[in-house]
Amino acid sequence: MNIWKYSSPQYFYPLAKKMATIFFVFAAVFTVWGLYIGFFVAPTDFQQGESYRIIFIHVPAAWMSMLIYLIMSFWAAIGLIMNTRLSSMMAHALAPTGALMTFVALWTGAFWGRPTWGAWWVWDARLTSELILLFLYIGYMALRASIEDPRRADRASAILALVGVVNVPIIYFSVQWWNTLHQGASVSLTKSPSMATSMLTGMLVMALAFWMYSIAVSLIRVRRIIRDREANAAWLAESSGAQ
Amino acid sequence: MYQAFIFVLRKELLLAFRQKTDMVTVLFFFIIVSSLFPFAVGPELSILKIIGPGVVWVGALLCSLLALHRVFETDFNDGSLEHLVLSGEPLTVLVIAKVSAHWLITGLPVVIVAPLIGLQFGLSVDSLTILLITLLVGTPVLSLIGSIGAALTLGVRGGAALTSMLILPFYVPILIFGAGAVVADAQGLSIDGHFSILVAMLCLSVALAPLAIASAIKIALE
Amino acid sequence: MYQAFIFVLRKELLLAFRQKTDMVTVLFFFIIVSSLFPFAVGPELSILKIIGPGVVWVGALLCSLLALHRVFETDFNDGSLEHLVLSGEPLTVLVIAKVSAHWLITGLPVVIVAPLIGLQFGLSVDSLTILLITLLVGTPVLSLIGSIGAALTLGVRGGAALTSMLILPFYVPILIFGAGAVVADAQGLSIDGHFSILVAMLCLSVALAPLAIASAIKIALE
Amino acid sequence: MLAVQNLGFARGKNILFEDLNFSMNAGDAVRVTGSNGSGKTTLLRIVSGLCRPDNGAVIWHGGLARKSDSGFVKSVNFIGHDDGLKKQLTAIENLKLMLPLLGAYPSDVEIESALDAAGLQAVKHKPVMYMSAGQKRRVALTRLDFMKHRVLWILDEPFTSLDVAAVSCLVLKLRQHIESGGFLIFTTHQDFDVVSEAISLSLD
Amino acid sequence: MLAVQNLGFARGKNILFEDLNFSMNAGDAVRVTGSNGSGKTTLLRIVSGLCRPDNGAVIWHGGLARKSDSGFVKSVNFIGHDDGLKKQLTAIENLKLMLPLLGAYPSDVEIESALDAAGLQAVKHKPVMYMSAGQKRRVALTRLDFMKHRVLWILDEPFTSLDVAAVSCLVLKLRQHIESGGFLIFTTHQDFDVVSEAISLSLD
Ligand code: HEM
Ligand SMILES: Nc1ncnc2c1ncn2[C@@H]1O[C@H](COP(=O)(O)OP(=O)(O)OP(=O)(O)O)[C@@H](O)[C@H]1O
Ligand SMILES: Nc1ncnc2c1ncn2[C@@H]1O[C@H](COP(=O)(O)OP(=O)(O)OP(=O)(O)O)[C@@H](O)[C@H]1O
Ligand SMILES: [Mg+2]
Ligand SMILES: [Mg+2]
Repeated sequence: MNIWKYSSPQYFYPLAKKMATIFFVFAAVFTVWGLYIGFFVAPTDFQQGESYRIIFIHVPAAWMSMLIYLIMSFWAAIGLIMNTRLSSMMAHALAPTGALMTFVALWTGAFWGRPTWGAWWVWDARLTSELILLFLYIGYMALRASIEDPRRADRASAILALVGVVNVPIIYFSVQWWNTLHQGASVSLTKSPSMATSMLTGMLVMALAFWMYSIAVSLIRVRRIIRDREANAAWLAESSGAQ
Repeated sequence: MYQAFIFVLRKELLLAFRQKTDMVTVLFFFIIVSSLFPFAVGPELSILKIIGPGVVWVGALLCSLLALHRVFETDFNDGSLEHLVLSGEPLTVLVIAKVSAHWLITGLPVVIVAPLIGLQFGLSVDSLTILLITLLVGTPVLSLIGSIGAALTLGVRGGAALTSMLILPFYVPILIFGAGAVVADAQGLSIDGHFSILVAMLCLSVALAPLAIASAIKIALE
Repeated sequence: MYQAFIFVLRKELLLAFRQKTDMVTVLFFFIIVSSLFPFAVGPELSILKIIGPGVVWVGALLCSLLALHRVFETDFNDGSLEHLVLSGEPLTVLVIAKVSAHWLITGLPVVIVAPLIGLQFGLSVDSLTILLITLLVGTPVLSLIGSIGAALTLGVRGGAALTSMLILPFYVPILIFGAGAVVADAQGLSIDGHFSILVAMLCLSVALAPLAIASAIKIALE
Repeated sequence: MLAVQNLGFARGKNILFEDLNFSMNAGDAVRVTGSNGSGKTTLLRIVSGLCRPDNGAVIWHGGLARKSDSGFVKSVNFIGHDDGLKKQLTAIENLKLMLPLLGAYPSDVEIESALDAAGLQAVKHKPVMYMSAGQKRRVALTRLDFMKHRVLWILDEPFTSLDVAAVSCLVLKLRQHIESGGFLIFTTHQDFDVVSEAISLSLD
Repeated sequence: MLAVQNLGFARGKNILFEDLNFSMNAGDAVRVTGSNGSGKTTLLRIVSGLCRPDNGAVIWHGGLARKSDSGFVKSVNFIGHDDGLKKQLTAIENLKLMLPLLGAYPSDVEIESALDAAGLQAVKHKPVMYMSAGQKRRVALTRLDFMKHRVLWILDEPFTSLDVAAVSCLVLKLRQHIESGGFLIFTTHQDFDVVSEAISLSLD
């Protein structure tokens, strides 16, 4: 079997449907498991009390927001350079999920900041750069939406996405580069984790759940985009006729 | 190549000179925006001193933004952008010429006038010097990044508002470090960090923005 | 006549909507511009409170200004201004429709969102109310006076710079009285003076601006 | 019933025309000819009332055309070099929002069928900016179908960008307009046999 | 030496052309014909390298035209619907600042005499925005006098707005270009006898 054939929308379209279903199931399982650990297994924090449990949403969402941006830019770049339609569609499909994740990270962060810092919002480097990330996602989608020709939209928005990549390391390293209110990295590959194992497990499981959800939703969205853009392709008429 | 650069720059400057509105309006706007605050805030020097650098920087940013749509839009509409692409000269060089013209028209005048405005806000000579230097380093970055946005939105329905929506996220860090340097210095902190970041942004955008702009233009013409 | 008004207004709004320079985008722009100041000035609420009204007003002005060139310029270039003049309907009425559209697109959204922005700057409920009212009275004046400038700069040859310089000073009093009212109130002073001046400006410009604009357009087309 | 009397106009030192006289009745066509820059467009804009002449006057049904009670403005249908289309709007939207101002209130169906007749079925729902030069011109000219009530048609190079089919279609429309008692003033550099009995007015 | 191979291009669902093939040698002229919206402008833009085709390629002297070492871009002289003139600048300034980019460095005297020859003595010092439609087009076409070194002329409806004198003057220029071994691709809806032996390429 030649796996490259799946880089053509025609073969990817049916595959995406099967994969999306699988990932949705995984997402549901991990969410239940993660939330169970988060709310019933993990101990109460001695400093912050119960409010810290926001971490189980906040951190995975924040991770995903950056990661999705990187993946989106990757696909956009591939689409720009190699002129492959499917990659651009992937980038297109990822943007709304990325924006959602960013929004969730901001929102839960603000929600968390109220009890811990005493303010919903401070102009701190990490918070600011994360907000900029949201604007980048919105800008990406707005640019796409205002260009009629999808191929032009692919290329123009790819450039925007690539220009915006500089923001991601800024978000990630902002806590190291500047003295900020925000917490530094507590999960790292080199150092042993500084938090309770159950907390860590919960966070990681939730992160997996977010992964699965993002993949599943993006696949669904890719299918819709394929359907819109390849509307006149013969194979689509056949496959929808067969279903 | 060098010749092509000179010719594009000359054409842009001649055009701007003919269409005096642009230059004068930009400068006028800058002066008005920054003079508004002493009115709104009252004459208390202690407060003016604090907001001064920020106001000057926001003014500079808005000037850059306001004139952005001129950089490529008219060229796009009247067909001369096609000439640039088809001239056979490296498009990045021509793009740099156009962006330089934008900076000379919107950035340089602001840099020159800024110390005067700063005086209005009671900034010290030290602060003024730092303000001047950060503006000198920062405004070209504004022109470069802004031009990316302008090129990306060519022929797109969104217009000026979409352009600003795309580039303002990138403008914010420049603003923060530019204005921040002056404030930090006034508080006796070291500004090496601010400054090196500004310079890094300048280098990065000088190196990458022309490429991004050139590809955006080619895409717009397709 | 009334029908003509409605059709022009509808066309303008549809266009704005198509061009996505619709309310949402203008709003976005306004929000970002006014969020720039906290970046530039720093997060201290005591200072933000003082500059808040000025910032909101500058934002409102910018939104108005950014969209000004769209009021007549595209119509002039694509020949539809000629249709308006030759329609046989009173040109002042059509002009009022166009200016109303400009206000609905750039002024009204700003007025609606301004209180939220004001909250960011820690303004009190009293201040917010006054801010809202001054904006409600002041932004139509911005649209009307700005449109005079836009119409005058349509056909004029060398003196384009001169005309824009004539218009910008009219914006300044509006800004000063608009933002000043909020500050004065916060300091416990009476704002009747500010307010009556704003209302007077509104009445005057509603009465005179359409005439001025209509004649400016006719001159531009000759 | 349209008379132009002693018309004179100069652009700076360049006198475009002096003491220009002509008159036309219902059913007449006037073709203005002249080399590039001879003042055809300017003359058409003066007659339609967009420009004021330096000397002379345009007389409509015995009265001065520029008087507001002459009813002249509401009789003019002017299409110039620029077609007055909004590039973000579709052909349908453009017509729907432009025609009422000119006193025509066609239904959507009428507009669509007029566009179909102009050969624009495929693109009538596209924003005008994505149309070819000739398609744009066709959209602008579709307006003529609804301008029976404005009898004085003033068309500045209407045939520009049109292909052969569209040209003959337009010629037909113009002939019909004249036969039904309309007035027509137009310019063109090409030699179409628009109206054989058209009065020729040379500005050279 | 210019060959177009299996060119295909679609605007959305509208397939403009598929498997288009033609080739031309030095001294050849190709006239692209077709109704409004058939894709003439698009084809010209693809050949000149402004647009990327969906399929197929443009071959120049045996190599891919879009490769940067093919020297193709420096051989193209494209004049489209829009003339690329800056309306605030005079005719002279426009040419003086545009030509060097295209590899021609004429002196002021040469530019002025070329403009005079195009019948623009009276207006050459005026900003282009105060010119008539035909005068603008003449200014844009004056460029051709300095484009001997760019052998592939791609002209999209060059005759638009020109009066009879200007048309025959342009026809002459085009013939000369071909006779001196140039390439010419053009479109026009009018039937001028530009080059009798022009290869006709229909897109309908
Ligand atoms: C709107 C406000 C906030 C934003 C935009 C935000 C943003 C982020 C981002 C982008 C990350 C991931 C960075 C990384 O992996 O290193 C993150 C992680 C984290 N955030 Fe926030 N945050 C906000 C508020 C808060 C608050 C109030 C707290 C708690 C006091 C908090 C605690 C954490 C923790 C513990 C992590 C995990 C760090 C790690 O383990 O690497 N955040 N946040
Ligand atoms: N930017 C664009 N986006 C989408 N569609 C376009 C665009 N430009 C042109 N088209 C469509 O492509 C088709 C071909 O356009 P093109 O301009 O090539 O036609 P043409 O043959 O030059 O016509 P004309 O004789 O009117 O100049 C038209 O149907 C048009 O609607
Ligand atoms: N706005 C203006 N200001 C100054 N001069 C102008 C203006 N418009 C036109 N002219 C000049 O007036 C003269 C006549 O222009 P007009 O547009 O009427 O010519 P035309 O006969 O329509 O030419 P064409 O055949 O090229 O369309 C030209 O010489 C032109 O330079
Ligand atoms: Mg003319
Ligand atoms: Mg064409």
